[in-house]
Amino acid sequence: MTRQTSLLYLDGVSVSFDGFQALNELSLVIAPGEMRAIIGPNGAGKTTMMDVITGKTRPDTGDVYFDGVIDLTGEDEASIAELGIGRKFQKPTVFESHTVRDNLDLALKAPRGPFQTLFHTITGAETKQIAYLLDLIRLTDKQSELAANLSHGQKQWLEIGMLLAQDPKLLLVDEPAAGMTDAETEETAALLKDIAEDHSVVVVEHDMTFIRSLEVKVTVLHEGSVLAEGSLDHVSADPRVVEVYLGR
Amino acid sequence: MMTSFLFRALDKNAALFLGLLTAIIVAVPALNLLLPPDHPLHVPTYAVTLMGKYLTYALLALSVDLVWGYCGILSLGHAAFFALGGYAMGMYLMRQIGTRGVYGDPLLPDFMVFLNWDTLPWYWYGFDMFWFAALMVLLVPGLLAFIFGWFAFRSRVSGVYLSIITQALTYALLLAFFRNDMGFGGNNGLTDFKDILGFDVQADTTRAALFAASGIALGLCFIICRAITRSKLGKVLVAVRDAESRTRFLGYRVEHYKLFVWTISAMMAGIAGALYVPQVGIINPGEFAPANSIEAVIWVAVGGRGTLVGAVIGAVLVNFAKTWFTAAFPEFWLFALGGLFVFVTLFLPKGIVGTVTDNWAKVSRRKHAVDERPGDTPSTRPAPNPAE
Amino acid sequence: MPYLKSLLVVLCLLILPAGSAHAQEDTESLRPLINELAGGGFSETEQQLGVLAATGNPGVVPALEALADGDLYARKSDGVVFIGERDGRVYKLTDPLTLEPAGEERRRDMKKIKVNNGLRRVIRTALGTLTLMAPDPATRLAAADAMFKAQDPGSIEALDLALTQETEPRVRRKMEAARAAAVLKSDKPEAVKLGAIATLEALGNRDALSVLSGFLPEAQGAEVPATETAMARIDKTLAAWGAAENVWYGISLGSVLLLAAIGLAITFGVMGVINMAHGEMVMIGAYVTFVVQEIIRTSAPGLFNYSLFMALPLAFLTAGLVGIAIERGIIRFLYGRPLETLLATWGVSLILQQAVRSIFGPTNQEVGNPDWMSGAFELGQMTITYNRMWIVVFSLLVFAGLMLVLKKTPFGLYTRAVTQNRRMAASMGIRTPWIDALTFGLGSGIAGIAGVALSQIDNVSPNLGQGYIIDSFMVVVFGGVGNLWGTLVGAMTLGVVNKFLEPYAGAVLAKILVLIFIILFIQKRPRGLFALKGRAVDA
Amino acid sequence: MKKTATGMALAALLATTMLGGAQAQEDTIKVGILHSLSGTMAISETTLKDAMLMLIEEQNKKGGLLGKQLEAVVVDPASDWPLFAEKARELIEVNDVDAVFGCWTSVSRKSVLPVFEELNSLLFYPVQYEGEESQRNVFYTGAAPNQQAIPAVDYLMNEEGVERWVLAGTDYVYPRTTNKILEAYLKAKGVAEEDIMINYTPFGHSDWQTIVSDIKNFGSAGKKTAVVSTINGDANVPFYKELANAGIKAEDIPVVAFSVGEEELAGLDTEPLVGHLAAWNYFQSADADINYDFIDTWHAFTGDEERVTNDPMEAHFIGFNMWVNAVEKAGTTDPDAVIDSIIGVTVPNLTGGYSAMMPNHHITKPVLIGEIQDDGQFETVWETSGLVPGDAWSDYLEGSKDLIADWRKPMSCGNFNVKTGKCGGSEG
Repeated sequence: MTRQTSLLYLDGVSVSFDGFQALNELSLVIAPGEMRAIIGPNGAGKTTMMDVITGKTRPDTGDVYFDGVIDLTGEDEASIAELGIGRKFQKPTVFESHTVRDNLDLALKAPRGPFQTLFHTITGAETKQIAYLLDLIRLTDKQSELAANLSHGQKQWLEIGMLLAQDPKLLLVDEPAAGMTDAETEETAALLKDIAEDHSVVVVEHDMTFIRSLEVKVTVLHEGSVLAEGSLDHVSADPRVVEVYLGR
Repeated sequence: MMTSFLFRALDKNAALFLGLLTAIIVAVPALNLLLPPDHPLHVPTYAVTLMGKYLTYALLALSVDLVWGYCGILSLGHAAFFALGGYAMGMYLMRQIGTRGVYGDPLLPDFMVFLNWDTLPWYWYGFDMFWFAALMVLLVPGLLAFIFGWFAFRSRVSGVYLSIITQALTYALLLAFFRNDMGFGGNNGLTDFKDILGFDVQADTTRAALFAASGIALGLCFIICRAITRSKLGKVLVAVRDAESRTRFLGYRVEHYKLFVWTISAMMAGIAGALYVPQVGIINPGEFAPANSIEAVIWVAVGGRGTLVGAVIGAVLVNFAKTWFTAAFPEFWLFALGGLFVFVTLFLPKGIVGTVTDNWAKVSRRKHAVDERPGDTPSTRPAPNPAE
Repeated sequence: MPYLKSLLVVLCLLILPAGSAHAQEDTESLRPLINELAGGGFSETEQQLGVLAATGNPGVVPALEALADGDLYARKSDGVVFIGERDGRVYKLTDPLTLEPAGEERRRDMKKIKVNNGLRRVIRTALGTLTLMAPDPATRLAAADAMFKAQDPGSIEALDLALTQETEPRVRRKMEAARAAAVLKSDKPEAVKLGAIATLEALGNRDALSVLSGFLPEAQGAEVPATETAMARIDKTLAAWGAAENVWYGISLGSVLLLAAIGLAITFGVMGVINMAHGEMVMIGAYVTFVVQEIIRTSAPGLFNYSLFMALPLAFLTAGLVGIAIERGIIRFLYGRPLETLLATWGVSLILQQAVRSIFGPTNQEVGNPDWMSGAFELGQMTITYNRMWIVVFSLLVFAGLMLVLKKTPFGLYTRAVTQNRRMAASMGIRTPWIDALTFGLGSGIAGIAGVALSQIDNVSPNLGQGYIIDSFMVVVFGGVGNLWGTLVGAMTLGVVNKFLEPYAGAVLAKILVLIFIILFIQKRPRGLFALKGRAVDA
Repeated sequence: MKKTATGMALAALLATTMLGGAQAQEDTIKVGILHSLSGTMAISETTLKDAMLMLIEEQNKKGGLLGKQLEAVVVDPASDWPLFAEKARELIEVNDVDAVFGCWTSVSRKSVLPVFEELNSLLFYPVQYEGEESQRNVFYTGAAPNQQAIPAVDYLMNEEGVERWVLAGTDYVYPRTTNKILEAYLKAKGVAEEDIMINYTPFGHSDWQTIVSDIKNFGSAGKKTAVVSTINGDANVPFYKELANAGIKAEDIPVVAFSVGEEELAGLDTEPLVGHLAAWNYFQSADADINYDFIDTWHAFTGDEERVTNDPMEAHFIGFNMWVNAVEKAGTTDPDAVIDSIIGVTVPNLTGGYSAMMPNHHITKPVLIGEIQDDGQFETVWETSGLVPGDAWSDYLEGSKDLIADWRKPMSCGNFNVKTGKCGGSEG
């Protein structure tokens, strides 16, 4: 696939922190509409890769393109988010002193300038969208609760809901199943698959069962670069992957 | 749009506060001016001025609460904006003295004559006009805050680093204004004011009017703060306070939001300073002292961070305590004040208003056991995560 | 000053033959002359000094020394002169000639024989001449120095004589300089004066420059260009040394900042407590020094030179214990709420200030410099004061010691573990509350020993701490919170920058510029000089 | 509704304390003491509060005033200048005091001036200051520049033969003005521009290495050099410590200070400083019986044999006695009556002479030059032959040389311009 036709295009990206090579000539291409799982041991560079894509960390070298033509290395977090990349953190990060409803309200696609928000009044369409999302993430009866009072799993869901509220083209989801019960994990996988129908999704996860249930192409990262790529069965069979990650 | 914006500001609690404030604004000057001095309900001028001063402090506290309570920016330099507003007003008042200074110079303030200056420095021009001075009261602190904030927030200076450089800012201004070469009267500052808008600053009526003006300014700024914090922008601010990078990844330009409230807050502090100066009769570089900024933060903490009303109550309460202690136990008042701060931190972590409304909310929830309507209720907010 | 001249000559004659056996029997004859000292104004006293010297009797020396020290008194009732020593409301009297005790008198019944700088100069020169050939080289050096400052042509002979016997090169140089300085004031021929100019040029220091520039208006013929060249050369050397001096001043200021900040680097930098009471810990250290010195003064004055060594552990313990008390009593309830520690510690700082004010009073307390911290020595053309030098050394030792504790001891390991991940550390069996208390105690204790050092150069008053708190925070933040090396480099950088700005901008503007520099620097590096990088930072 | 309740309680509390204080007892005469007991100035001002308490106690022992006992009202303005104005107002309006003794810094005095003017009360200000002021309600019992600075410079010039001058001060109004006056004075005496070095430092400056080294350099020009120091309070200790360690001896470069008294020296080992000078109107060492008695009373009052006395204390001693005399003369504590009766009142000072209140509200004083001794005291080495009257308006400043002050009727003016024949800029 060429850069022009890709949705996300990383080529030769390297990042180092005080001598530690977090990403090493990483190259990765995501097609429009694709869902991709990324696995790798701790320190493989998964979060740093997300940081690079979302503008939090600038790569030392390498290209990052979105939608084929937009160079992400020159943009900051806010404009990247506005371009249509949503990100869910490893640790669920929601606005704890806002209600569930307000969390979604804040995430809704709407003008983001201070003066626009200052005079903003909520529209009917927005109310409907919020109701839809609340239903989707199964928090309708908790909508007036403070986000701080949600359970861990509910926070994960709320954060996914907020991601959807942004209506991004690409979702970066970092360990969505961490800390969930088995039942919740299953539901989350189902939800992600739903989402993947009209969004591109990149999922970073440790949980193999979870990855397997997604049934998507898997990329294995190791020491900041791609070690293997393909179906889960394919990469699991790769002896190098087994050695660094699965086997141990 | 504007009406709905303002209307949002007025819920029951805010209306209650504003009603009380209005009552005070009307009652105190009336009791001072209309009743004879020996009447038991007469409010002495001394008390009017004192309460006027408290109100300006309350406005300063309000401005601190707006940035700290809602946006998590801990400013240890807000006294700088307060003092700059004060200096702008002080310069106007100095120019009003005219030939009534001790040297009788029609143009130069006394301290300049006294140090053999022969021309008025350019930055003193225009301050003979009230509208210009009033504009400067807003612009000087506003502009300084804007420039400072523009750089600091863009560079993502945050947490204690920001707090410390705000302290550096006010400290640098303190030293600068102490310099006699700056042309602001050095350590002696600006004093000996005669009149404001043609009225004698010493007259009881002027004092009562200044008191009322402080009250009105406080009320208006309260409404503005309230409108801001209850708008979607206010929600974004709280979002920034609680999870700054999350907000960024949602597509909000955090630096613009911070800059917006920071500048507004600085202008409010400037107004407070401008009202403070004619009431206390002096402005001097001591107002820039970092300790003053810290005190303003303490008022907010005592009253309850992120509640607006709490900031006002905290400022009035702490300053009242200070007035009372310094007269009642001049030798030991610092023990009492220091003890108060420790006590509040340990036992009322949410401040007075936070604690009171918390308990109130608990009681009412037990009583009614119904959900509160959507919208932010400061009462049930968990202790905010500071330093973020 | 004709009297001075005769005095010098007489004293020289008196000392040089080393024979004054006949002196004792004449002492009593001096008494009326000494009593005459109580006559009146300074000019009368100076006149009487000349008369005393003219007797050629060494019996006057104790009286002269006492006069220079301001210890000579006349009894109001009969005008008899005694050496007096203050003891409460009375003076203990000593006979100025026999040096026998002579009872005591109420203070209001005695009149002090006044001495001023002019008289003191006369006496200094006189005593200098007396000791030019003393056995102790240090005394001879001081004597030569006095001669140099007196610039009296009458002293040339005495100096020549002393030079014939002097072997110590240090003293010789000084004597030669003194002779050259005196020559320039004399009516000696041009050639001799040119030689003197060369000697002074070789000396090349500020004193020489002073003598030469004083001579310049009187110089004649070839002396003029010679003096001018010599002055220009000295100026050049001094300018070069001036730069070195500036660096030293910067380091010295930096070491003070380091001392003030290093405790804060622990309590604030490592533990995250915005410790506004930090300055008061420094103050406590300074007051401990004061108390130790007071006790020594009253009970064991001989130990005064060791007072700081005794104060160090005590200051560490006192401030440390106060710190632990604050941590246990207040701060431990506030972990995770760093900004509220600001509020509480501000309250604590008010209380501590007022407590010290109530106990010790609001005024400055006297903390003396031990001998080894007084005075200065010359390094090339730089004057380095001992107290500044020891403070630089001390600050580096404290820094090194702290590094050692944090990096090489189990306590340091635990501290780092607790501050990095409290829960993990607790689950590994580290008693986190203990570590918290001890770490805070350590930071406070270090602030306490900083107070011992700062008491040597600054006021010991309840305001002491307030003077350092802002600077300390600046240093820690500039260096990068949580990084001790940052604190070291930050303190030194700010010190040197300040001192290089000061000559051009003045002290006030220099400080303002440094503050602006910090503000701008933080824009460039929002987490200080030695910021941690990586993804852990924002977590 | 707890919020309202709190608010009401607060308002009630506020009202009761303010009104409650207003009920003055008529059987005592109240004297206000307005000195900082905390903050940066407490270091100097606390002593003055104690001195005032002692004077009032002594007066009460003598039977009080007008048959009534005196009652001291102490407040703490906490080194906060606006608070000075507020506390002054509180003393006068709420506590009904008849006179106030207080303030130290110029700015605190400036801050309270309008209050005393408005409420027509009396302030006795005991500290040496920059002059250029004469206000109807204020009595300046400290030295004006001509009672301190100029005699000191004269002394150095005549007795020590000084030709080169360093004017070092803290950057605020008193040093600025004093140095302006001195500069004009020195130039009038023929001192060249390049022989004068002026240097300002911030408040509480503690690192004096550069400046001391500059002084050394300046002093090595072959001419006798002296330093005239208007360095303020706290900065002095580190300054003198640096001076001593750098080996600058009084015999070589003497330093004469106007703000260093016994109290400041108490924090120093004065052994290496012997011979440096100070100019005051009183030293604890003054040899007069009245002074020995005063010191004894002071020691007995404070219970501390080591407590020193100083010039501002003497100023309060003089000011208090003048007020007492004026009140007795007028037969009332009414401010207007006292303002009229106090002019010309002459009371003993502590140096064995008498001081008189002049029409310009300044007093006559002897000027003493003292040298620091190894016991932390000063030894008077020179004094003016007679008393020097305080000059409200300096003759050496452009703006003020034509001004005089005279509060006797009919002139009653603090800034009368002798050239225009008009009462300067004051109202009316």
